[in-house]
Amino acid sequence: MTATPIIRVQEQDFDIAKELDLITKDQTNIGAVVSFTGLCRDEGGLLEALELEHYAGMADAQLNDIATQACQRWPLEHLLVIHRYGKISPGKNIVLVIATSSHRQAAFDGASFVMDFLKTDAPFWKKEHFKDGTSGQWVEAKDKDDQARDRWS
Amino acid sequence: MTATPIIRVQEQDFDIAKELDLITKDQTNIGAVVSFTGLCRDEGGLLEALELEHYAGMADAQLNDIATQACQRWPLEHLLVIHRYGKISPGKNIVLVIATSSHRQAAFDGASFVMDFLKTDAPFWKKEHFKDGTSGQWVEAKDKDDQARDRWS
Amino acid sequence: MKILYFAWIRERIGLPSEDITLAPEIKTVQQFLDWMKTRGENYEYALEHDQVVRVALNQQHCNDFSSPLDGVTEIAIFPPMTGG
Amino acid sequence: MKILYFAWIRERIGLPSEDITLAPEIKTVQQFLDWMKTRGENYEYALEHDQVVRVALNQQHCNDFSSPLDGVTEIAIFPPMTGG
Repeated sequence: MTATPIIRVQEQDFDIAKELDLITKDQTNIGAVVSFTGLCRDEGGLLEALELEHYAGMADAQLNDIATQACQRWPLEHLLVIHRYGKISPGKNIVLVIATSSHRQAAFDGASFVMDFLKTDAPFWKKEHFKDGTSGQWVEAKDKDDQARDRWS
Repeated sequence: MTATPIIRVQEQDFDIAKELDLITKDQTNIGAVVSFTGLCRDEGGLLEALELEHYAGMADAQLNDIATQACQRWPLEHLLVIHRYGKISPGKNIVLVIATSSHRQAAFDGASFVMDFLKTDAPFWKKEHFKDGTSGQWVEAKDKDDQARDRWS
Repeated sequence: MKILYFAWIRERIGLPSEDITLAPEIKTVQQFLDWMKTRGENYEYALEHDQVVRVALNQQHCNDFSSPLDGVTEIAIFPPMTGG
Repeated sequence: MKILYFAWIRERIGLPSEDITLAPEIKTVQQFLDWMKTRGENYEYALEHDQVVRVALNQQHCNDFSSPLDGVTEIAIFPPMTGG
């Protein structure tokens, strides 16, 4: 049986410890838990905040599609994806992926796959706000993110 | 500058949330955090506990060697490895690896590399104790663990 | 037809969304984009670089701009995504 | 020379460790293992399958059993590791 992914697109922060607990509590046959947390970087101390715009509805649907593919491809027991939107300060959480499996490689691959597809296929856009009061450019998509995604095909 | 890994070989349990906090607290330029937790499985409800024997001294040295290689190979900011020994019940923690980097793939690869080498090169041995009072065999090393390690060379 | 804009395409156009009744001769995504560019300088500016314009039809990515608009009730236009 | 045994090799030998003075003609890991097997049924039983015997010299893995024992003060014998 393939796992049913849990997807949350939300403005508020998440608590990794709580999410890990919810998934592993009272479970005695998991074996491997991989978590990925994406945090806002301060870009050498210059960044005031990232602003994450998203396409509500499509964001949930895309994350669910990506996560469902991962569940079909690897024998995962749980797959949780949380993606935030809104203004996010340096050091704060942006995205969380938790994958569990009996097999460590499945857990690593499942989480890594979700992150690679999420970067290129989930409708979120980042704009940089700097401490000097200027609003920077929208962050540009990177070719290497496309390459990271394409290695799975 | 390459990160200096932190290695702990200990009998007592660890708290993933606390370890994550220690690493990411007050850091505003990390980007990506990957954690791997290895848990004791109950083998279909039959297992009472795993007994982990280790070669004190060499275990720390080997984990440090493996982690140092990972730090040289990928641009990691932090690399923590905790491995427990002694009797461990189903659902309880055995091993924790946390890798952080600006680059998500480096964090994934660093943690995965440490786990693959740890499985085959770190002097720990598992014995199964069953609920019916019998002590099972020592867990046998798996060929696929050797293969998982060899993919990095 | 509900049209949504995101990120710098939204900023250049100056609107987050519009409700538009498309002319019946607009049958494909490409025809829709070509028509959009004629609607004013802001649209032309927003859509000037074809290679960075992404389109979703009914919240599904559309990678082939020759796709027909049959059954489409929501079109979104946005630059390459940068989530995660 | 300090000799350590782990896991089922320890159980078969019946000891976790020993202090032994090696005869001067034992110069390599292989010679050491061959001599160990002559020390009694428990040693012979513990070391009967060469392909699952692993050795560490001074807490470093030794993959070549023709390695000399010069400078070695601690030898460990154990089956393939199963940590993680």
